[in-house]
Amino acid sequence: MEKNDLLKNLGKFQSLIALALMVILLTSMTDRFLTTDNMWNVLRQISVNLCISVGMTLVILTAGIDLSVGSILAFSGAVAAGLLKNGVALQNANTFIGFTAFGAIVGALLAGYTLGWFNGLMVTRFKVPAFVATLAMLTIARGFTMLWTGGFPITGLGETFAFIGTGWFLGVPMPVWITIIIVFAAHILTTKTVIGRHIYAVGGNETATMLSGVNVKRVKIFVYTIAGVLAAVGGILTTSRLDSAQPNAGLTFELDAIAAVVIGGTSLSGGKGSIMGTVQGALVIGILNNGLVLLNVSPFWQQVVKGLVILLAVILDKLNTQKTD
Amino acid sequence: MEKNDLLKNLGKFQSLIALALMVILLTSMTDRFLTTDNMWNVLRQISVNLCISVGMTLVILTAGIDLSVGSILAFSGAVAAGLLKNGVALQNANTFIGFTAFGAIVGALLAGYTLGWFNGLMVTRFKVPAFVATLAMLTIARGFTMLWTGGFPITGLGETFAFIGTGWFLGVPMPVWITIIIVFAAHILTTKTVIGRHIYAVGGNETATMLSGVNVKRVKIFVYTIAGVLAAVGGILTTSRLDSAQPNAGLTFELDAIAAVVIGGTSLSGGKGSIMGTVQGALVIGILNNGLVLLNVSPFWQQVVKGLVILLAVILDKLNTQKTD
Amino acid sequence: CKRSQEQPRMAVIVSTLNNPWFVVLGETAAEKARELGYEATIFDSQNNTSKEAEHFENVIAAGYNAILFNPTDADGSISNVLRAKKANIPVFCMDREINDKDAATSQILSDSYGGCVKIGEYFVRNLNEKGKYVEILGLVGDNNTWNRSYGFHSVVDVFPELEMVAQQTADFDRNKAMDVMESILQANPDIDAVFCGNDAMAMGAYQALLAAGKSGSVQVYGFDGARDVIQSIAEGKIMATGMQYPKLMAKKSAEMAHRYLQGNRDFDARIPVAVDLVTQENVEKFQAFGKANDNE
Amino acid sequence: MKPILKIRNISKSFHGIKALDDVSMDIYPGQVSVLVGENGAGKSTLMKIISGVYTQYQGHVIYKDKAIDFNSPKDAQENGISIIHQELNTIEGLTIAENVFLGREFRNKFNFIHYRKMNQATRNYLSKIGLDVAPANKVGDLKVSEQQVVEIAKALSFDAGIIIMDEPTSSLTGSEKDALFKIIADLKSRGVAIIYITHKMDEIKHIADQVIGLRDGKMVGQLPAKGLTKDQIIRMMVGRDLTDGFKRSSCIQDTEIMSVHGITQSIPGEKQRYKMQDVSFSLNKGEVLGVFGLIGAGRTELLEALFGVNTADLKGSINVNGKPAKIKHVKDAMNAGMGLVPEDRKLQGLILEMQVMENMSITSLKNLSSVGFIHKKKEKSLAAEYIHKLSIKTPSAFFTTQKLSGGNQQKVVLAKWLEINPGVLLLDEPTRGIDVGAKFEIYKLIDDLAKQGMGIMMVSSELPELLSVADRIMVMCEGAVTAMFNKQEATEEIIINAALPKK
Ligand SMILES: Nc1ncnc2c1ncn2[C@@H]1O[C@H](COP(=O)(O)OP(=O)(O)OP(=O)(O)O)[C@@H](O)[C@H]1O
Ligand SMILES: Nc1ncnc2c1ncn2[C@@H]1O[C@H](COP(=O)(O)OP(=O)(O)OP(=O)(O)O)[C@@H](O)[C@H]1O
Ligand SMILES: [Mg+2]
Ligand SMILES: [Mg+2]
Repeated sequence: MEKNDLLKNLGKFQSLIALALMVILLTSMTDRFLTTDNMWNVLRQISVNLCISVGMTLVILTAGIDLSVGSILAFSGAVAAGLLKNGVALQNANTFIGFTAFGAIVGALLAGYTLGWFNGLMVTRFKVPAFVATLAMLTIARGFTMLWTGGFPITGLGETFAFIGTGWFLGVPMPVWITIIIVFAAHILTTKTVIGRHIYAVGGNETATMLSGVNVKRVKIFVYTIAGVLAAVGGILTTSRLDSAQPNAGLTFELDAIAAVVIGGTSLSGGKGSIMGTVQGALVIGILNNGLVLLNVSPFWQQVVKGLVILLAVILDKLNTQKTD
Repeated sequence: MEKNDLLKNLGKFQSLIALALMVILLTSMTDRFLTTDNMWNVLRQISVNLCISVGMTLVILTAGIDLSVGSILAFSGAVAAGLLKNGVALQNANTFIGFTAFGAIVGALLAGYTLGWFNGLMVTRFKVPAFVATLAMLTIARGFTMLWTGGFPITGLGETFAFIGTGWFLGVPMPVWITIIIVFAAHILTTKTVIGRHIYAVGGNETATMLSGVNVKRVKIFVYTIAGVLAAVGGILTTSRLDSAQPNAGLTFELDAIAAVVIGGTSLSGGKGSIMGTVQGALVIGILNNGLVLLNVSPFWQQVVKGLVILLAVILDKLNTQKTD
Repeated sequence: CKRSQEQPRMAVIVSTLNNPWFVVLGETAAEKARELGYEATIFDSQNNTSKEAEHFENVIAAGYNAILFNPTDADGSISNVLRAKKANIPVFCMDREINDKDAATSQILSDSYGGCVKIGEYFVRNLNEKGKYVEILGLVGDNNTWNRSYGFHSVVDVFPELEMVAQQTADFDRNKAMDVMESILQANPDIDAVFCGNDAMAMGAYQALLAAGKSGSVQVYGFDGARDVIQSIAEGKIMATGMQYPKLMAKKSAEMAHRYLQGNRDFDARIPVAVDLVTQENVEKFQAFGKANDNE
Repeated sequence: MKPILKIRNISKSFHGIKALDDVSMDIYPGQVSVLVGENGAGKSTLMKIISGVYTQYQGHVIYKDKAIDFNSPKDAQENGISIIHQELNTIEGLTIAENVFLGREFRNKFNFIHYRKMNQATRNYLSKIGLDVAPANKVGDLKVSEQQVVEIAKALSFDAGIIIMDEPTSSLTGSEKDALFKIIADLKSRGVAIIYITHKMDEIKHIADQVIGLRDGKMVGQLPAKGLTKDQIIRMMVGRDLTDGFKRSSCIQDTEIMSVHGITQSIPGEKQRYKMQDVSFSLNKGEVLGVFGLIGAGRTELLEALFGVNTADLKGSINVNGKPAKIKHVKDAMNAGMGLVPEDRKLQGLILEMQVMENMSITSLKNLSSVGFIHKKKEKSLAAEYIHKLSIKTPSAFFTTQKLSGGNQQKVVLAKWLEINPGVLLLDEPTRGIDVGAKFEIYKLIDDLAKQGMGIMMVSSELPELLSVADRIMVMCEGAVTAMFNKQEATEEIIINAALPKK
């Protein structure tokens, strides 16, 4: 039974053909591609996008969208760096609170949590279309980042904090560990838990879900909050990897994340898709970026090729699912 | 009868409250806001966004989306500038074709037409989700722009061409004339013509429309093509105004355009909305940008304020329509 | 591996290709490298430090021999350079510095701050130490924006009668600068000068002034040394700009990398390249992105 | 006997329009209370109040002697009131078991969903209704009728004291219907109160213990079913008498309007299995050809193929007006002189957010426009003409179609096809979900059209309706035509016999 499920899931994998084609092509074109080093490379590089894309998948499964993830990433990263480097000075109380790496991380996650929750609140309580609510948050959180950093990067964050983004553990890079854990947790969440089912239900038919006594608003607030928290994880990873919080971090990351989700076969109209699909989508994008560099494609052509490959991946996928349908 | 229609339309205007509030606030805060000069200013500044937003409205009315408008704008602008400045040298035939301003404009419009049509083709014939198809085009057209310009601006385009973006005619700036004509034409198109009715029908219920003998694919290709052409108009205006085609022109313009459409009350799920609503949406954004600069709000705070105002505009609108419903 | 049989390779990692100045920097570096017998590839970091980090990883994985590097950020890029160093790949910084003395093999730097000090001095002189002016900043999250702004203000702020009536951003973009300038002119019709953080914005501001019929009465200052600004200075439209030498820096760093790969290890950690003030008086000595006599 | 549920003076309005006006009634345990009334009478609205969907209303609901004030559907469920809504409320992406237990999933000790237990429980409910499908199947893979059965299973799974069924049989097959009635009998015997909404006479006769009538949001009576005549029930529903049964006399002309030869279409990807197999028939002017079959027999597929909706791998030939018609798209069918009133008026027939007028004119915009511009005046007068002709109840031609009652919506769909004056009209379940009064009007309309010489093909799952309206009845089973009866020789028995699969 369990094994069967796994096989069925494999069969459902959306962009597997595109992925396989790309790997075969690249391996035959350069011997630099299929090396252990380069594989870690690709995985490390997609880790941030994948963190965000997991949150995005949940949001899109409820038929929503989150354009603010890039800005939330920047803000949370800046919060972590700022707390770690400068602490918080309460001028009235004349006290100063210093932060450990752990404290700073908690602070960043809380920042992501709060902004994500605010997105959810706008979408549910105030019925602002998700596109607009999160577009507004895209600007607001970017503004917060600028205000918090004064427009300057915050750097020099110390060894402990750097370990998260650059360290290795049991032969695997830390960001890859973290992403694996997140992907695994999200996979369990979507396939085995009640809230996971409710996420699909809301996206599949909101009215019917509401009529079944599910608290639709709670589900929606949940996914936007998680998306915020995962954007914060992405922010922490980025900041740690660069040993620096960049005020301009995460620009246009939302498009990459949405692309990963959609290439992975999750429908923008909600209710259909999977975390594992998104993993493949992120891999397609990551391998594409890596491969174009390895093959020495000129940066201007890279954009054209990237667009065409994305189109192709989706068209291949359509042809494939049409046949098996 | 006709007058009645107009009144009813006025009543339907979505963001009128937000607009009125903003005008009142700004007028009371600075006497520089409500001057003739500044009004022309605002209108001239929104003209490009409005051109694009009109095309975006048509696409969104069919329940689609077009993320590629900014890139198409850049490419068409570059095409116009390149043709005008350098002509086309056919090396094999050993001939050189020079272009007049008119020829260059036609070339740019053709470029927008072709890319827009390609978007439509992907969406209809290959059933690629609009989001993905136009996201791919966003990258592809940007790549084309870079390839065409080599990454350098093309400048020095001459008086005739500059007139389109900077000239005045009968006391009204040329870009405003052009935008007025486009808005008017699109308003007529959506309210009085057969294809306009079909656009709403496709967005309202695609199956029912198809079963009524409407060629749904043709309608969709039409809107994406028009969106491409209008993006090209935006590109021509921008290029002419700056006397220069910038390879990075139009970055993130798609978000501004979608914001204008949505603030103007057009539903992202299609079938509901109006060109006049979009005009208001563009005005909200334009006046906001203008007001923040007039008040010399710090760039850091501008983003936060902009996001909050957009949220507020949409929430106000919701409250308003709930009451009148 | 058996790379040694093949042509040696240099990577040119540039902060952005969305700005012609950097295109010149990147392409000149690549050309020079090719001239010296290397295979050369340009990487576009899109002003994004994490993108840049990816490029470094890929470049290291692909086994390049040297990196000619234009960093996105003085601090944020350090970790990337250190990674290359660990992999024994020499890195030569061009134009922008990184705040670490030992990470890069050498840094050939354009002195933005110093250049803007010169502009500030010229600015003060031209305005006779008094008047109203506007500053248009680049990207607020970019440290070049602030280097330039601070250099300028370090001089100008000394004069109390020079009043900055507006300070706005235009993201180094010509179109945004034009829009912003148009609106600023509404609020402040009586300004005397505009200082812009780069030449694209200077052209945008000029375009707005031209449309408002104020191009004769308001002085425009830019920074970079781009083609149309040099030409505009010659035509008397723009007052001055700071000439940075992207071609010079690019060639120098390629040559240094070449020497390094031939076994030379004797490099200065920092090689500053002064920014020259280009004014209507001396403009004939300059061309786009370099000196007039600098023909390769 | 003591009522289990007392409804007292309930009123409810939508945007100022009263949907319910001072309604009171009593519901008893162990009884089936059938609620009847025209489309838009307020039946569903009342049920939504009882089941916690609408929380804003005037009046009281007293359940087991306690005034209740539900805040959500969940509240109602937990208090023992469950409902099968009129619209399908299944979620296609979830499995059957997940649908049945949505919102109250079983959990195992890790707090994960206990699929084994949930599937087991679901299997029990399904087998009760005689649906033999694995509970782990996706609901989206089921036929509509099976999805309806899932909804019934879900309602049963609450072990509720009151079960509300809002037109549960509108898409059920004969055997599924029988199973449902058996379950209802069983529930009655266990003291469960059932509120049952239907427009179908035979069902009322079959299961009702009491009949409650609603009209325009007001009560018109609450009577025991025993001794109630059909006429009385109809009067309760529509407020006037309808002559018993609909009778029409043949007006078939001699000229053939359409003939179909050897229509065959294989299921995509499977060359050996067919949606339709060698379907041939002819249709004369003025003739009404009824098409009967069990659900899934391929009737909709046939109409859609004739109409150019799905023509991939389609073989066979179609002649209209004596000329061979090459139909690849809907437009071709329209040009050949055909019109199709589809099965699901909300999903396929109407653009609900558009005006009545706009829905009516969408097929004929070409004639209503010059150089692409719509003549609003012509459009409006044409709409007014058909609103009058078909006596559509709408405040104006500009009214949003969504807000019309089902019967009137169906008339709008009819109008849009009549406007192009087709020679052949294809009707797919034209009276589904429509009240008796409106049904009669549609029958009359069909009769009128036939008299004008139109050829009509009418698919229906209701045999009595076909027997009274059709001139001939074609029976389909598994994509093939199994029999063709003239009106005179047709009886319910032989038709059903022909419709049943032979294995
Ligand atoms: N959500 C709503 N908003 C506005 N009006 C509504 C809404 N729901 C129902 N109505 C109106 O309330 C009235 C009663 O509708 P209801 O659905 O209860 O009728 P019904 O008796 O169930 O009809 P049917 O037999 O067609 O199912 C109708 O006029 C309908 O248009
Ligand atoms: N696209 C498809 N692919 C495969 N099988 C299909 C497809 N569409 C329909 N079928 C099957 O073909 C058969 C005929 O379906 P159809 O909808 O025509 O039946 P029907 O007699 O009209 O029943 P109903 O009353 O439910 O409309 C059904 O068994 C259905 O499941
Ligand atoms: Mg009802
Ligand atoms: Mg059918």
